[in-house]
Formats: sequence, structure tokens, C-alpha cells
Amino acid sequence: MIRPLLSGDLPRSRVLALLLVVILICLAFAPFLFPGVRTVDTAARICIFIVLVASYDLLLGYGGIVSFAHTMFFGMGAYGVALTSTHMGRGFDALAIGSISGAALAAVLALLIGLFSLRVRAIFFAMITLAVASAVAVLVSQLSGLTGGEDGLTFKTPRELGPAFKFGKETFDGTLFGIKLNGKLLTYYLIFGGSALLFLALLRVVNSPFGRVLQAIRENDFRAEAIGYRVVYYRVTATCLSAAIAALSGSLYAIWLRYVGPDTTLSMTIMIDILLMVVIGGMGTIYGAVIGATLFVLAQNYLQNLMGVLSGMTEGLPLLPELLSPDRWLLWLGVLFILSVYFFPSGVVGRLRGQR
Amino acid sequence: MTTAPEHSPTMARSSVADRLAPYAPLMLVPVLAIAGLIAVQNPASWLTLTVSGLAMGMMIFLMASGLTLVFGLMDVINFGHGAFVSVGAFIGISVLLTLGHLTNAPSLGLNLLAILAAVLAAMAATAVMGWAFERVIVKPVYGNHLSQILVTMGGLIIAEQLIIVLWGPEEIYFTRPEALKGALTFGDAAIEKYRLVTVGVGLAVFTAMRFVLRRTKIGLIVRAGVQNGEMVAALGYRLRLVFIGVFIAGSALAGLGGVMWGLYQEVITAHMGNQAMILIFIVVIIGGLGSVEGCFIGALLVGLLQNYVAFVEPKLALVSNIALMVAILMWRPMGMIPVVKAK
Amino acid sequence: MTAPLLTTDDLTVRFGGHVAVDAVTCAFHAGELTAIVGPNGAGKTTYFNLISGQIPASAGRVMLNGQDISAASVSARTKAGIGRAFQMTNLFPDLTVLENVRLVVQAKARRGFNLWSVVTGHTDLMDQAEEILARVRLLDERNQIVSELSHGNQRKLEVALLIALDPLIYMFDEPTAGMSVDEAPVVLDLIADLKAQTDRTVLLVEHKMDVIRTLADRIIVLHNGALAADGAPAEVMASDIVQEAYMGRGLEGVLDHV
Amino acid sequence: MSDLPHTETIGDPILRIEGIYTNIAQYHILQGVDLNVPRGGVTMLLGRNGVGKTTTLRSVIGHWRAHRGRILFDGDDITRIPTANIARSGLGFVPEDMGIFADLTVEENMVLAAVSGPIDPARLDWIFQAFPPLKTFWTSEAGNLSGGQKQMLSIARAMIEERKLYLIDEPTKGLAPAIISTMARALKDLKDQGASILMVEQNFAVAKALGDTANVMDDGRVIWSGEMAELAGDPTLQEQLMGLSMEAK
Amino acid sequence: DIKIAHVYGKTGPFEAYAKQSHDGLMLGLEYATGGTMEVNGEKVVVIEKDTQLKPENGKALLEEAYGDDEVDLAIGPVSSGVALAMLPVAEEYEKLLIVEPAVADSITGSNWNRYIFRTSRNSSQDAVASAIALAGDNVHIATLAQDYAFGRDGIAAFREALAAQGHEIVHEEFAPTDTTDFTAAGERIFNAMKDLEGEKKLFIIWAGGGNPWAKINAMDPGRFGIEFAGVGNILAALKGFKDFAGMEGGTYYYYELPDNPVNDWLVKTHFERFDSPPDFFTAGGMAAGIAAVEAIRKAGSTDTEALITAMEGMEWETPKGTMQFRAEDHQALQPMYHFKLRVEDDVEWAIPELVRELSIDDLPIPVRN
Ligand SMILES: Nc1ncnc2c1ncn2[C@@H]1O[C@H](COP(=O)(O)OP(=O)(O)OP(=O)(O)O)[C@@H](O)[C@H]1O
Ligand SMILES: Nc1ncnc2c1ncn2[C@@H]1O[C@H](COP(=O)(O)OP(=O)(O)OP(=O)(O)O)[C@@H](O)[C@H]1O
Ligand SMILES: [Mg+2]
Ligand SMILES: [Mg+2]
Repeated sequence: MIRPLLSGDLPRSRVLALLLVVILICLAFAPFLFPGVRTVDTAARICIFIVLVASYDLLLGYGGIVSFAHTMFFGMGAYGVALTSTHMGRGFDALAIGSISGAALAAVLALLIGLFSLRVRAIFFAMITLAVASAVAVLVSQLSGLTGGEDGLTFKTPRELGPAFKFGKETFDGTLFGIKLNGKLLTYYLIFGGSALLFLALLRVVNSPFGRVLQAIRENDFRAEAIGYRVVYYRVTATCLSAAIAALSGSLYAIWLRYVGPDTTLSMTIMIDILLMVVIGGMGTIYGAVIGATLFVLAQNYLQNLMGVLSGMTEGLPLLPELLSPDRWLLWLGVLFILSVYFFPSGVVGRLRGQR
Repeated sequence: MTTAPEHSPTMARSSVADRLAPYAPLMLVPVLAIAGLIAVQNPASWLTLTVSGLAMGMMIFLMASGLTLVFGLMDVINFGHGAFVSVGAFIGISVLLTLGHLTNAPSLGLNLLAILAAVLAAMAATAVMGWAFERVIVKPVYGNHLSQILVTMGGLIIAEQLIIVLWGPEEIYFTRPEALKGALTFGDAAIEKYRLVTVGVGLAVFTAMRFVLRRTKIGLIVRAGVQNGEMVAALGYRLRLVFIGVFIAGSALAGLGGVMWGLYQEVITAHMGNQAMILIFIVVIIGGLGSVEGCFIGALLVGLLQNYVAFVEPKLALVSNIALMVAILMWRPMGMIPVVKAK
Repeated sequence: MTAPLLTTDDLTVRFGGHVAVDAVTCAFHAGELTAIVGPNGAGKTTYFNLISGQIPASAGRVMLNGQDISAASVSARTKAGIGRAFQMTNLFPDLTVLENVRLVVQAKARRGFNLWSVVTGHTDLMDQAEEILARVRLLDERNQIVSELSHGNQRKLEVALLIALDPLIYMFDEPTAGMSVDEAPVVLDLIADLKAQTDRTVLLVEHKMDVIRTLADRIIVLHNGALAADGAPAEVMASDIVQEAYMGRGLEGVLDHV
Repeated sequence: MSDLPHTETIGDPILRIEGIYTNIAQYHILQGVDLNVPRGGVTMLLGRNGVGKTTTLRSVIGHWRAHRGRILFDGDDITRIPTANIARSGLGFVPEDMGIFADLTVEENMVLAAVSGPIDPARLDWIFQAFPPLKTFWTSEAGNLSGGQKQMLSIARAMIEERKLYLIDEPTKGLAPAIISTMARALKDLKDQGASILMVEQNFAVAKALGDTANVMDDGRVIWSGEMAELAGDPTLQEQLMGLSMEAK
Repeated sequence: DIKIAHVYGKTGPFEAYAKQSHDGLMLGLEYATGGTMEVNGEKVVVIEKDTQLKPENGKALLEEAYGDDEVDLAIGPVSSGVALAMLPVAEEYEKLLIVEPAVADSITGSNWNRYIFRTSRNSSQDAVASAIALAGDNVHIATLAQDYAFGRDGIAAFREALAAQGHEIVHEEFAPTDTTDFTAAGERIFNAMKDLEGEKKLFIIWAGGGNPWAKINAMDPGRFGIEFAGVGNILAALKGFKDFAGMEGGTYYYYELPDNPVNDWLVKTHFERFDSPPDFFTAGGMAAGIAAVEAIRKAGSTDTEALITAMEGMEWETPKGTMQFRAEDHQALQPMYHFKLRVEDDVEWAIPELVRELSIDDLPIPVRN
């Protein structure tokens, strides 16, 4: 039963399997295991970023294509939902239309960029995507009338997804294991379910003949062409696919935040974060996305608290508290990046699967 | 001693176009300048824009020159480059601020002396930092672009944070040495004094780099080493040493660029270097990876175009660099003067 | 005589001023093995590149079964039936030996664009791949990573990929270079078998005289990019051009034994 | 046939490999290779595909490291010193994959090969005579050379400066007969200059013609060594050592 | 206990502002509670939360503050983008958010909801103050600002304020936010102004790096008789203005400008504790702190509705003198200062000298919600 679900691509490492199961359980029952707005918010973000990173890994890890436009597609999905929700008014139809049109647009744009630049060298594509992405970012900040510019858009999702909406009153008087059954809970499971589906879909794609061809192209596109695979078509398809999925994850993000803005969805920093998550988790394995995203998001959200504790303990010592003060959390994030390469040169998954 | 059979591959004369091709990029600068004159019309403004554009180009070149070596030749994607620029700026400016008596004196000589001191200090510091960076951060990830991005990002963040720890989070504002304030004016045209300095420095660095790379085997060793390090070693070269050396040089250049940039901005922040990175990458790419000449021309083009566009149609200034890059890559996907075949 | 399977008309390519292949007009018939000889740099590999489309021709046409394929992409030509093995071993280094072959079989079966089925489900492809590995005696190495193979074995895999592709036009570029005396025959026998298939034609670039003597039905000589001789092995080998430009007449030395 | 003059092997061998074991990743590739290269001689290293010939050469130059045993070059132990130093102590290396710097021009490749200073024009002419195409394509990208031309370049790079010992891995693969003989000449010239050569060769005729002494390997060991002539003269020995007799094909 | 959450961008580019803001807040609470840190006999506890300048974090953290930590009201953040993302949360949880020091007009404008109060100035207030400070007959004013919502709104407000006094802008220049080379902008402005008669002023609104003043000044605008004008700036920035003696404009705060006991205490205490003068955001933070305490006192409880009624129209003392929450949009109306820069060698920065204080009544700040 599990095998087909995972498209026959098993973790191939006991530790990895264990990690994945733990993460799965934590995410699946987050609202009950760690009640609290912040924790659930973190869990939701992890779900979304897993998909986003996985979709990028399809491009980078499997296709060997470096793109800097992934946040752009992410943003298209997010803004899609935001715009429909603001203009069509709150409602599931708005969400659906927003997501779908966002994904469609992303795919089309990816198609154009791909056909235009994927024939040429890899770095050319990378640069073009960089160009388009920053152009779009500029556009978004310019069209502030439509997009809210730098300030972004705040919008309302259907009432059923808001904290105000309570349910299950009669059956178990509105609470389950002491957790209020409200719209926020529903939203979380919408996010979780959506992410899970998208993730499994990606897992299937990379284990399909298509996925293997992508790998081959990454290894040696010249020879791939010579044995009869039209490299451009495969690359373009991969690009569109990952763009569409990125857009969908963007939609989920927007639904969760009920807010979109350039810094949240389009910024170069997020692009870099995605890269880092891919590398930390391990390229060329969709499971890497799970590990990478989880670690990274957790670090971003809780490293500071951890350091707060540490600096508290090192009170009095010279310099240390200064360096450990929560305001210096970035410093240690940097250190983590470097250590992660030292200890996991081929990503956590690569390491666990016993490659160099 | 016997010789091989005669060997005479058929040679046709190559077309004129083929033989002119190498010089095309050089022509772009004057061409752009003339196009600028046509667009700007008012000659005084044109002169101002052109000179300052060239100077801006020089500053960009100074910051990018280090990256052509590290990214272009050594094929190391160094997101940390910006950190060297920032550190250079902070060290340099701090030195400058301590040399108040030299900088406040309205004597060009003394001011330049002060700047020289600042530059040397900055370059020394960034050189050392570069050495450490190479040993600790870059060494394990040669040949692996993504890990490079990861670790150099880490390095960048750490460096920026340390700057904040040492100098505090505030932006540091200051004013340039006395003799370098203001501008020389010809009629309505004004040419800032400081920009003239940057032109001088830029040209000096450019010629120096060209000389070293042409006269020594270093450039060759590095390029060969990137393709096949084993073979380079088997020929008898200590590749490690060369790489460290080049990386240090690149870092020191970034430091130099940092000081010049800081002096231009008259305000320095820990993030200033990183904010310039996209521009720097663009210049290195359109120049053609690893080509000092290309990087130089590319920088000048960027500097000029920015000014012309911003003058003629400010809205377009937002995307002028990007557009330039796309245009050039469409013309020459390898960049203007490719030295290394980017993978 | 039957219509040729493959013809090249005035096929030419210039690199800058250098004419690497110079108006080569030649026809190749089914069931025939043509050896292509010539000094290093004569243009043999480039000629192959022009036929299989890796390099666009500066002039001339390539016709397959009477259709002009000069404009077609590499992959299109491959699908049309032009297959080649490379002189510089050119494989998927980080994949296993089996996966390398499987990819070719999959391409042949046109299943590449199948996004939704799990690869391991396509057992028939696996079986074909293994069968081919058995033929080139690489079955034991099937799970090794290609970059870990010895040079000779990589050469064998190179050949295996072409066999797996099973094209109309087989183009071998020095298939036995670097193969030891006990391995070479395996490959040579495979090539000999191909001759038997009457609807295929084989182009073979080789520098080893003995190989050519035993296999070739016909020899064409390229010299400085141009077609210098074409005919039955015996007479071509005897011709002056071959003796001087290729064997290097007047050089006493090791050749007579090669 | 070996009418080529045999230089007597004088004194102690220039290269002495004493029971080296080399692992690559988890595989045990070399399992006790013993091998001597006499001074001023051409020593052949023969054997089936995948028996460890290349690995042996790579262990000498230091690309792989032997974890047991010693390698003595001209008297000193080079088992653990850095590749660059090994090379500078007088080794020329022609790798199996030719190790061409594809992005560099032929000229740049040669310039790099001349480690100890500018190229000696006389020696360059001598090389051009053996490998004329190098002259023709002096300024073009090495990556664009033909297979054989690459091979020539690779050999030429090793020969551009005098070395005590040349390690050459399958130099004749892809070379046209005419070039093979000029190369053979060039190698003999080297020999006459007093250099020694350790050469892996699959082309038995070439081996026979050039080799003074021969070593045959089989899975990770040298299983036979002696005079080349002896091996060449004895089909049954070839049969048992290398699976197939030359004369058969 | 009374729990107050301070949600702001502690880390990231605005770290410096953030620190000021927090110090100010704590000083404000201390001052307003007479050092007891108690209101109505209840202890005041401040919980810090770092948005890292990310809007999504701002949202999540505010939710956490209201939902998990159950704070009574929240204060912050530094950046407008973050603030705008946070506004709806307040409405959702029906709890107060006192915005400080984010400046975007729309916070108390189009995106406002009744749970939002703002103690910091909005960008119109800057603009209007400057307009009043600069306007005059036979004064020609050109503007330079960043080409995005913030810049354009600022200039728009400035334009209106000028128009209100029957003057207009002779040339409006907008440059990309990340501009580093201002030669082109400078040239365009010079060309537009050089042939005009009378006083010529260049009014610059610029947030963040780039430092256009220095760069255009290097082009020697003096030759066309063009002088600089602009909104005030923080101390760090004023260090860069030592070449700008005589520059005029309207500013939000400089520790020597206001004259009232609160400010005296602030300056004194700040020198004691941090031996440096207080700055923009210290003053702002303090104003917010005092406002919170006063409101709770006045309402007698921390019940949101009670607080709102208490605060609407509330007047309270701050380092900038008396402020007043305007009932319509909960924007704190406050005095601004018309300054002129003076340079002294022994002072690291250029000193804004008081020309005149612009009282609340002098400043017609439009209501935009
Ligand atoms: N892409 C290219 N650019 C420039 N010159 C090229 C290119 N490809 C091949 N050449 C030149 O064309 C000539 C023919 O090369 P080719 O590889 O066809 O020779 P070949 O007959 O295969 O020789 P060999 O037997 O050594 O493989 C060579 O001189 C080579 O330098
Ligand atoms: N990088 C590697 N990783 C793992 N195994 C390797 C690697 N390189 C070679 N081997 C293995 O080591 C053995 C010896 O390889 P080597 O290249 O030395 O053989 P060889 O004698 O040179 O063969 P050939 O005549 O084909 O070149 C082979 O079985 C090969 O599979
Ligand atoms: Mg060839
Ligand atoms: Mg070998």
C-alpha cells in the first residue's frame, strides 16, 4: 500500500525513514501535539515550503536547471489568490479560481521563458530567470494600485476558514482533546492535505520514466539528445511543471497568511532560502525537500528562542552573551550553513543514504 | 629522424566579419556614448552624464574585478564577495576617520595619502579574511556550485553580523576628504572630483590585472585547474597554492572596491556590499566569465547606460541593467569576451 | 542495385577558415559495412557529426531513405534511424551501467514522456537492457556506477548503447580503441553480426588494419576532409594515397604488424 | 619483431614499485603490485581491461594513494609526497583520458606543460615533426581537436621538457598508423636521451616493437615480468597471460 | 499582570531603529508609572517579539501575542509593510495595536480598522510640516523621491500641503528605490530649475540607503543657486549633513528642539543610561509607552472597548509635548518642528536649529480612512 503511494521510491535508510515518519506525524497532528498559534503557523509553513522546495528540486536536483524565478512563480500563485479574493470577495470559488489561474499563468510564463532561453547554456537560463524575476518584482512594486506595492495585499478568506467559525458543537461541544474546533484548524488541514497531495504527485513524477530522462539530461544532455530525447522539450516541461506546483504552494501560503507582499513571496532572500533548503536536504531526492524545509524553517523560527536560553546561561561570561544574544541569531544561522556542508556534503539525505 | 606524412588541411580565408568579431565589444562603449549624445541632446548634460557614468563603471569594475577572478576563473560562485566589499569599506573608512588631520586638510596630496592608507589597510584586512574564507569555507566545495552558494551565503551572513557586532548596527555617515568634495565645472557641465580619482584607480587596477594575467601562467593554471586539477598537479603545479593566492587577490580587490564604493556613497552599512552583488554578477556575466577586459567593458556599459536612461526616461532605469544583460547574452550567450566556457 | 539507405551530397563544414569536411558525396547501402579510414584529423568524426547532426553542415545534404534530414535535430535523426557510438567515451557517468542501457531502450520504446507511471513498472525495458548487457559481456557490472568502470569496459558500454538503440545506420567511431586483445573480439563479433541484418548499414571508423581487413566490404578514405578513395578493401589499401598519407610509406617501423 | 636496439638496463631501476595496495572508494583494486622500470629502458605494462594498469600508473603519480607498499623513484620514496612534487622530481605523465585542457588552446596547453620556463623552440620543432597537426592547430582550442590530435597533444605535453621517467597510458589508441610510427620514433629518441618509459599498451604489435621489458597484470597483481622479446616469442604464454594470443587475430 | 507585547524588527536592516524604539518604550512605561512599572496596582510586563522585518512573521507573532500570550495590547512595528500585514490580526482578535514607528499613511488610512492607534507620525505629517516650513512667495521647489508608493504618497501629500498655501512644485523627480548614481536625476532637476528666478529649493524624501543629498551636493547645485531642503533625520544620518549648513525643512524630533518636562527627563535619563542623546524612535517609543499607561489608567481596565473609548480623543504628554489621538482615524496629532541646520566643529553631526514649532493646529493633516 505504501510502496505505490511513494511511487516505489522508499527512503532506503532506516534513520531517514524514521525522521520522515516523525516529521509526518508531527505535521499531521501539529494542532493537537503543539497547540499554540505560533507552532501551528510554523507547521503550516513547513508543509508549504516542503512542496515549494520539492518543486524546485524537480528542476535543480533532477533536471540540473538553475532557475532564479521560482519565487516569482510562488508569488504568482499567492497573488492569484489574493487578487481574486479581494476582487471577487471572500469565498472558496475565489480561492479555487485564484489558485488555478495562478498556476496556469505560471506554467505559461515558464513555457515562454523556457522556449526562449533553455536552448542556450544553463547559465544563460539562470540569468534570464533572474532578469525576468527582478523585472516582475519591479512591476509589482510599481503597480501598487493593483498589487498594493511594497505593502502588499491583505484579504479575507471564506468565513469557514477564519478563527471565528466554530463547528462540531453538538457532537463534541466544539473541542477535541482540548483543541477548539474552528476555521483555523480547518485551514491548517486544508494546507496539510494540499501539500501532501502535491508532494506525492512530485514523488511520482520524479520516479516516472520522465523523471529518469531528466536525470539523464542532467548527467549528459549531449548524449541524451543523441539517444533520441529532445532535451529542450523535457527541460521546458520540467520547468512548467515545477512552476505550476510552486504557484500552487504559493496559493496555499496566501490562504494561510491571508496576506501577500513582495517580501513574503517574491523576494530574492526567499529564493536563496529555497536553494539552501534544497542543498541542506540533499539534491536530487524529493525527500531532501522534507528534511531541508523542516530544519530550515525551524531554525528560522526557533533558533532565536534557543539562543535566548543559551545567552541566559552564559550570563556573565565575556563576549559570549553578546554573540549568543538572540539578536545575533543570523550569525549562527550562517555558521549552521557552513557546518551543514561540512557534515552533509551531499545533503542530509545523501549522507543518511551513505553517499560521500 | 623521419617525419610524418605531409599534412595540409584545406584552409579557406575566414570572412571579414569573423576577424572583426573580437573587437566588437570594445566598440560598444563609444557607440553607446554616441547613442547617448543623440538621446540626451543637451551637450553639457551629456558630458556630465558620460564622465560620471564612466566613473561609476570604474567603481563597479573595482568591485567586480575580484569576482571575475574568483567566479570567472576559479568557477567559485562566491555570494560572500559582497561581504568583502563591506568589510573593506568599514576598515577603510574607519582608518580614514582616524586620519582626520589628513582628510580635513584641503590639500589633495594629504587627502590621497589618507585614502591610500585606508585602501592598504582594507586590502590587507580583506586579504587575510579571504585566506581564512578559502581555507575554512570554500576549500571543501570546489566544483560544487550549490554547496558553494550555501557556504558562501553562510560566510556572508557571518561577516555581516560580525560587522554589526564590531561597528554597531547604525549606518555610518561621513564626508569625503576636503579636496575631493564638490565638482569641477565647465560651463554647465560638472565633473565630480572624486569620480576622477576612481577613474584613475580603476584604470590602474585594470592594467595591473591584465599585465599579471597575460605575463604569468597564473591565469592558465587556474583555468586548467578548474577543468582538470589532477592533470595540472601531474604537470607539477601546486594548484592549492595558486587557488589560495588567486582567492586572496580577489578578496583584496573586493576590499579596494569597498573603500572606493564607501567613499562614493558617503554612508556605509553592513549590507552595502551584498546590495551591490546583483549588479556585480551581471557585469561579470556579460563581460564573459573570467575576462578582465570583458568585465571592464561591461562595467563601463552599465555605468553609462544607467545614466543615459535615467536622464532620458527615469522609469526605464529600473530595468536598464537587466535589459542590457539580456541583450548582450542574446548577442553572445557566453558573454562579450568569454575566457572560460561556463558550464 | 537497391536504393541507398544513406547518402551525403557535397556535405561540407567550415570551422572558421578550416574546411574540416570538404564536399563529401557518398552513398551507403543496406547490408554493407563501410570502413572509413584516414589520417588523424582527416574529418572522419566530423563527417559522423554532420550525419548525426551534432554539427550543422555549412553546405550539402544528408539523405536518409531518400528524405532530406539535413534540417532535423539530433534527436529527430536518431528517431529516424541514425545511431552512433562516440570516439570519446560519452556516457551517463553517475548512473549505473544498467540504467545507461535502460535509458536507451526506453527512448527506443518512446516512453520518455510518461510522467505518471512508476519506472520500475516497465519491466520489459529492464529485461531488454539486461539482455543487451549480456551480449557485450557487461552483465556482471550491471549495477556499477559508470564512472567507476575501467576504460575498456566504458568502451564496451559505449558500443552497448548503440546496439540497444538498434538504428538503421550504425556509426562506430574506433569502437575497439583501448580494448584488450581478449575484449576486442567480443565487440568485433557483434559488429560482424550486424552485417548479417540486411536492412541495416554499418559505418566503421578504425585505425586497426587487421580489423578493417576482416570486417570491411568497402573502404572509403578521407584526407584533409575530402573523399580521397572509395572501393573494395584490397585495392584501396594498396592505393598510393593510403600508403603515403595514412600508413606513411617510407617509415620503416612498427606498422606492418599493426 | 625487435630489431630495435636494446639499451642495456644499467644499475638499479629508476622506478621500483614494492608490493603496493591501492583502494578506490571501497574497492580493493591493487593487491600487491611489484614492478621495476630499468633505467633507460622501455617497460611495457600489459593485461586485460580492468586489471589495474591505469590504477598502477595513477598510484605512481599520486592520483590514487597506495595504502600499503612503497614506490621508489630514482632512489627516493615518493609514496606519500604530493603529486606536484612527484612530477617536478622528473616524471612525465600521459593519462589514459589524455587530460586535455579543452578550453585552452594547443599553445596554452603546451605552455603549461613547460613547467620550468619558456618552451625550448628546438624541442618544439622535434615534437612538431612527430605530430604535425599540433603545429597546424597551434592556436585553436584543444577541445576541438580530433581524437588522435588530442592524443598527440597529450603525449607532446609530456615530452616538451626532459624527464627522467615517462608514464604513458595507452598512447596509440586512436592514432593512425603513420603517426604511431612517428610517435614510436619520438619515444625512441627520448630513450636515446637516457629517459626511461613505463607504458601501458593494448596494441601488442606496438608493445612488441617498443618494449624492452614487459610486465603483465591480472586482477590487481603483476603475474609475469621479463624480457618483451620472450613474451612476444611465445604465443602460449600470451594465451595464458592475456587470454588470447596475438597471432590469432 | 498587564501584558504588553512589543512586536518589532529587532534584527535586520532596521536594527538600529528597533533598539531606539524599544528603549523609548521602556523609558515611557517607567516615566508614566513613576518608576513603579505598575498601573492600577497591576504589574506591567513587556514581551518582545522579533519580526525579522518579515510581514508574515509580524502576523504570526502578533497572533501568538494575542492568542497564546494573551497580552492586553501590542505595540510596534518598525516597518510599514509589516505593520499593514498586522492590522487585520488586531481586528480578528479584537485587541489593540498601537503602531509605532511605522509611517505609511494607509495604516491610519485605507487599511485602518478601529483597533489600530498610531503614536508615530504618518508621512503626510512630515510632508505637510516641511511644506509649511519651506513655502513662501518667490520660492521655487523641486522634489526628489523614490519611485514607489511611499515616495509618491509623500510627494503627493507635500504637493497638497503646498497647494493649500497656494504654491506648487516646479519639478517632480522620481528615481528607482535602489538608485546609487544620482547624476541623471540631478541634471534633470538642474535643467528644470536653472533658468528660474528667486529662491530655489530641492526637497528630498528618501528612505534607506543611496544618500542622494551628498551625491547631488557633489554636483555643486550652488552654481544654479539651488539649496537643499528635506524632512529631518536621525542622528546617524545627520552626521552626513555637515556640508549642508542652512538646509531647512520640517522634522519630527531632535532632542534639543522640544521644550517640556517629559523631554527634559528623557534627555537626562538617556544620557545617564546610554550616555548619548535620545533620537527619533526613542522619543516615539516613549510616546507610545506613555500612551499605553495613560489609556489603561483612564479606562480603569484593559478591556479593549473601554480602552478604545478612553483613547479616542485622548490627550497626553510626550517628549514632543502634548499629543492627541484623533477620534476619526486614531492618528496621533502632534507638533512638528521647522528647522535649519547649523554646523559646529566639535559636534559630530549637523544640528537642526529650531526656527519655529508647528503646533497641531498649524498642521492640516488630512483624514484618509
Ligand atoms: N568544433 C570544431 N571546431 C574547430 N575545428 C574542429 C572542430 N571539430 C573538429 N575540428 C577540426 O576538424 C578536423 C577533423 O576532426 P575529426 O575529429 O573529424 O578528425 P578525425 O578524422 O576523426 O581524426 P581522428 O582519427 O584523430 O579521430 C580536425 O583538424 C579538428 O581540429
Ligand atoms: N574511480 C573508480 N572507482 C571505483 N572503481 C574503479 C575506479 N576506477 C577504476 N576502478 C576499477 O578498478 C579496476 C582497474 O581499473 P583500471 O582502470 O586500472 O584498469 P585498466 O587495467 O587500466 O583497464 P583498461 O585496460 O580498460 O584501461 C577496474 O575493475 C575498475 O572497475
Ligand atoms: Mg575521430
Ligand atoms: Mg587503463
